[in-house]
Amino acid sequence: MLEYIIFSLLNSLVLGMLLFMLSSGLTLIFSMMGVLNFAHASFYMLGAYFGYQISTAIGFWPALIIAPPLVGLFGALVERYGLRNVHKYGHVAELLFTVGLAFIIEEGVNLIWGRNAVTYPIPKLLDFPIFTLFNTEFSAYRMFMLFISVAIFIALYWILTRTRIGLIIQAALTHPQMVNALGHNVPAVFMLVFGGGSALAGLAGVIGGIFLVTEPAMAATLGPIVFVVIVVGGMGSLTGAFVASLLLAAIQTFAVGIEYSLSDLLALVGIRAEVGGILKDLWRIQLSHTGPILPYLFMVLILMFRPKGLMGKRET
Amino acid sequence: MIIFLKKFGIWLAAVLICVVLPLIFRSGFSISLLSQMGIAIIFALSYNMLLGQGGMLSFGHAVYYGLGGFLAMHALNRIGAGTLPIPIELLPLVGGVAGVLAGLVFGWLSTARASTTFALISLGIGELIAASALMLPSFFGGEQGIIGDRVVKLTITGFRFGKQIEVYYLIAVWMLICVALMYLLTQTPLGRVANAVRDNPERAAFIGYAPRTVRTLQFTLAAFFAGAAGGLFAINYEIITAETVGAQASGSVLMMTYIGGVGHFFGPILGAILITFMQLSLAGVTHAWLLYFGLLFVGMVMWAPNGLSGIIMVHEPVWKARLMKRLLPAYGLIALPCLIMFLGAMILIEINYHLSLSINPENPMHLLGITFRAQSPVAWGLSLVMMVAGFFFFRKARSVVQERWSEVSQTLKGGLTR
Amino acid sequence: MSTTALKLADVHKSFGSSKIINGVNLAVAKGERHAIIGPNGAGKSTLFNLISGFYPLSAGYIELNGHMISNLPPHRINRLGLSRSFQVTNIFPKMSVFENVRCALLWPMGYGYSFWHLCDRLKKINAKAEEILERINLADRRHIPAGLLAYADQRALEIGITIAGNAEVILLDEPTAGMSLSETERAVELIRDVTTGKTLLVVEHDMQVVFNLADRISVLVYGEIVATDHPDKIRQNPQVQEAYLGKESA
Amino acid sequence: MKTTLMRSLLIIAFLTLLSLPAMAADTIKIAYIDPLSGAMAGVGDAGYKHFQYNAELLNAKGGVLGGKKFEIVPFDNKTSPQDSLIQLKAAIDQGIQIITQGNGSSVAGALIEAVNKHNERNPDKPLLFLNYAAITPAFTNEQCSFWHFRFDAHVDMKLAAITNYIKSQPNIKKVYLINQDYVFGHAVSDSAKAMLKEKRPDIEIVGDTFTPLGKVKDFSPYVAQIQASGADTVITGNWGADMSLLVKAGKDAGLKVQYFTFYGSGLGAPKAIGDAGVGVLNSITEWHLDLNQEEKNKEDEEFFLGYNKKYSNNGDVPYYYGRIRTEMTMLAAAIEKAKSTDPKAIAFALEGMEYQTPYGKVIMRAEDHQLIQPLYISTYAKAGEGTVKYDSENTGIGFKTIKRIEAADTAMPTTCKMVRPEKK
Repeated sequence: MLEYIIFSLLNSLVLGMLLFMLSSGLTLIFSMMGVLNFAHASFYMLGAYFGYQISTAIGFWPALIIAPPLVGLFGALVERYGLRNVHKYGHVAELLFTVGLAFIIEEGVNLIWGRNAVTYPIPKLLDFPIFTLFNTEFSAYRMFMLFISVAIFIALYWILTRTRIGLIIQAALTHPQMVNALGHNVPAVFMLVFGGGSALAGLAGVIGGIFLVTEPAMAATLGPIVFVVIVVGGMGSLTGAFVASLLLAAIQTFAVGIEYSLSDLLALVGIRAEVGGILKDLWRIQLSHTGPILPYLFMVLILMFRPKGLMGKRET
Repeated sequence: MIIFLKKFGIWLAAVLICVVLPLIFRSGFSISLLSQMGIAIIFALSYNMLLGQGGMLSFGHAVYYGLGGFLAMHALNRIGAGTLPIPIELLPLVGGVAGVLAGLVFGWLSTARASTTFALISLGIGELIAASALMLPSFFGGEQGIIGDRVVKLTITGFRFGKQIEVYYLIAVWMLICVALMYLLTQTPLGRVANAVRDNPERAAFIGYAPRTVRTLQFTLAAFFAGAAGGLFAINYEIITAETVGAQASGSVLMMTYIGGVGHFFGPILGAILITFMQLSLAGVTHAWLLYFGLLFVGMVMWAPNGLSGIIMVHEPVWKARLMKRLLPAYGLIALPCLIMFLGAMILIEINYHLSLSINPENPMHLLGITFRAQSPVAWGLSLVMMVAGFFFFRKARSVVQERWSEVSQTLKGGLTR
Repeated sequence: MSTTALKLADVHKSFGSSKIINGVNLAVAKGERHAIIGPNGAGKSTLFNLISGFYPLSAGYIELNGHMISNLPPHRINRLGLSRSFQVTNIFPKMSVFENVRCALLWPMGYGYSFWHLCDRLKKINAKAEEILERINLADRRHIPAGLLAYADQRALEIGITIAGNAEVILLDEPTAGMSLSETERAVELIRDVTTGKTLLVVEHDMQVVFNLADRISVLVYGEIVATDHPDKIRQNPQVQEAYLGKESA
Repeated sequence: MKTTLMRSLLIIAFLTLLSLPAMAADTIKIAYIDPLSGAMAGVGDAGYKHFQYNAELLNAKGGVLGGKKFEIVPFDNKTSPQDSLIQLKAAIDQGIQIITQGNGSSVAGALIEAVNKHNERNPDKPLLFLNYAAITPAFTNEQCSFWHFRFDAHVDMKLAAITNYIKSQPNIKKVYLINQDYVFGHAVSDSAKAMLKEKRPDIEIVGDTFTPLGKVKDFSPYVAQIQASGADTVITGNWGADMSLLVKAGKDAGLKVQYFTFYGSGLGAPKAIGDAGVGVLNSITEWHLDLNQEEKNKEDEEFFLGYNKKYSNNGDVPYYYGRIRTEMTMLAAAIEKAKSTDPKAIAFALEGMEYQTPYGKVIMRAEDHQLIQPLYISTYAKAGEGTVKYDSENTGIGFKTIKRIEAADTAMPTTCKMVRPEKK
């Protein structure tokens, strides 16, 4: 049991930090520009495919350095030549633009890399178990992921609190009009944030593509969960995104282990109902099956009852 | 007579078109396509009750469509078994009732705010329903869905609905009824106040309306029509699966509505016809249809945010002022580079699809009656040159069009003040 | 209390730790035209938002014609006979001018959330809307989307929407802000015309307008009312001159 | 703004022009209704090429009935039942009477119903449905149809084969079941439990978990559970990412179990799983690409290489569906036997037909139209050693048979009550 808890904690940390890398960019983009970027997970996918392509050519380590800026550049171009033109039609149009973009990126990935998963293996240098506790191994690659994401977290924190551009971004998070009034070049800041957020997503892709599967559906599976993270964490709050990432990862990880269903619960209080039809299905569902859909439930409830999120300052 | 025609002419024309179309396009495929278009028109218009008229961007409208379809399918099976005395022609109402019930509950829960909050809640509810559809097989039938047989004894018209053409006419009648009802709804106090809430919910509260109640009612009514469309779906296909409540169906209706244009009542009708056609016909022609579809959508968002109907309606005053002849030459001028640019892009896309999905990339490919090798540098070069040159002349031509437009609008304004 | 249309008793409002409204007492009699003046940041708009139910009160209560309205949602307060305009123009921009006015008539004239009546058949409402359009001089532009009107016309339309429902108590938030001199004159005329027989509470910066329009004036400074009196008396009140008018007249 | 409208109109105009179908008199058209665009296009495309290749080989030998050639006509159904029904209409419009499909039991179920209804309503122009991969047992049990023939072993047959193998392995003691939370996954779980209980009552089922379909990103929590349960064997019906992620997470955690799966040996799985599957991932199929080496079947090797050369995109998507060859050659044989291309005649000819494949005799059981064929359990192995000559999807990984299950041993009883039309 102890073994299970320790490894579940570690695993939820790894997944949580990966989610944070994705959601930090998204929450910055959303709170500054008001754009709910549906293509964010597509940038993550592009990161994975770029990483795969570069690492088959010249190796994983160069890919780790080159791929994220490439994705960031792509993101900046999208902002400059796409999103900015749509801005004048309002938020709905911007949102739909990103929906369409996600669509095109997925089809483009299908076209270039094929419909099936690609072989994107763990780099040789990291392909060993770093420690074994009880009977379970913890792979060096997971440790590496943890290391990278913590480094990114620290770097992000430093940039946002210690640099000039960081302070402008922070100001823009809470008072978007203020920044404009202060005479800063807001479009440039937007492009920077969009590109930076995309680059972060790209980095998450480069390392996440190995950890998970690099396939055209990877954006669609991860996309909605990132929204859940920023909603639960609260719009515009990086700390919120951080907490929510870890929280959601932990929920998903630990719910797996709880094999109780509604009927078990009822049996606990002495009710043993013989039911049929749809009730029987409901009765049968164990908490462990619901792990990955719990976040959506969580999101809907938060939006209904606490639209600020856990740590947000503004309503969505 | 003339007044009557002016008022109801468009409806008469619609009826006429619905009657005549299957007589012209007689193949089984065309009639299936037309049937699906009818269903899609109801669905898209009901979606526009949210997005266009109520300002609610939903990512989960298929929930009501699908639930309507499932309930209708269960009802159909009961009708077939003789335990439910409802004539099959009224089955869409069963779907509608399912839509209303679900819409009332989920509508109330999600309409406290519009905009992004609403959009995200609808996304979440959509995901939840789609996920539970697979987890609750006794209602949703699991992966295989629920099947039924529409040939039942209980009918009021005497048709057996074994033939697709009979089903088509049933769908057409329901489609016309629903379109008329939805049109009339826009003319009612609720319809108008929904517009007011869309434009300015704070202000709407100070003319006596609770924005949430308005949204919930509008949402519920939209869910009714979505459910009715789902009911027709059940009759038409005699099978309904969990995918009808899923994200893809929700996304598809969003695209139909947006491409058609949310600003005018008839916009979603155009969108539903076009997108259904693309989904069902284009897919048989090119593997790349999804990409064309995505490009079309993004193109519309970027350059024609009011959709097809917006493009058409912009010309209404010009047409009335008999100024079209001034615009047409400029349009002709811009059409050519567009055509070239599009051809270039199409060649490039088709080459790539040929390389990735054809039987054998080495085989020559056929495009527009020309046969060539996909690897040929000529084809690549040509397509690139066409795209670049097309873009270049497109920009030139665009300024001509803009010039003409400003001339025409000057004249129009002059006409107004005179 | 039948002569008091609107009564505020010890109303408080604070956002976090900052107290914006600090114990306001005010009684506006039926048929009175009452103005609230005060320097920027005194809390005038906040006070309006409290009365109209936009914000919940922190303490105190508000009565409208003897009904307790504190902490009711805006639409309920509106239905009890209070209507307001906004400082920033607040109309329905995509709808036509006529539609803007007609929508404001639907609830008061009893059509509620009806989806079984057709608006074009509601002859009474349409006639009333036409009448209001005539009064606010927008009849000739009735089919234009409201968002495309000139600024002064949008303000006029907003007043039209505000009075359309025949509410007894009208709140106007800086109705002439941003207007030229001649436009202001016309607006004052319009306001005087449409609020005849009604209770009016107005926030206004333009002192000319205030003294022209108001029967009584309250001065709000730092969330407190320092004086309430007839315009002439307010002009002379030393406290007021010091707090507010002093700067202006200087 | 205008440009977009134009562009869309042009797209339609041009692409409609491109779609003029060619009609040839002496061909037997087979409608291939499977996904050819979107996420599942890779799988559908591979199947299409398989059919195309087999049709070509048959045509090269002179076709059937003295020169009639086969033509495969693809229809894109996007794995959607309703799209499939519309595509079916399109196929009927083209006069096609034989259809084949495999991806998605929902689609197959819809098609069986649609074919039944069509044949009932149009008895003079019936349709024949050859199913090559939809393996819900119901299709040859309670839902069986005279017009439907299945060339793949269904879920219970495959599970019976797996459990038979487990029966012969005394060192397997603790089995963990992990499946996707939908009808198919539950069917796998239920059948596996019942069969294990019957065949090896001493085996302990240490876990029976369901994962949401296609929603899990990190399987390590599940792996931790499997680890904690002490299982030595995992039976899973998971496919796609749900299988690859499971195996990869297991490798990451050093989980030492044997996996038994249905879809491990092709269609992208080798690529996604890679080395993580070597020696642990076992799949049950009727064919795999190193079988020709193991059984020293030169003819099959040539068959495999012929496909590879022409259709596999340089080995990226190698031959996978052994049963498509069986389907096509049996169809040809049935047409010869019936001396007719009439679907009803073909159906009667197919019923009970025995046929010699490169790896043994198969029989199309008359009572339920289920093909009974030998099955193989094979495991991931590094290519280049022993009989593992060819690798899958350029991964350097091939397959090694660990057990061949004879056709007769895979047969399961059926509840089908076949309703046949009158044989004229």
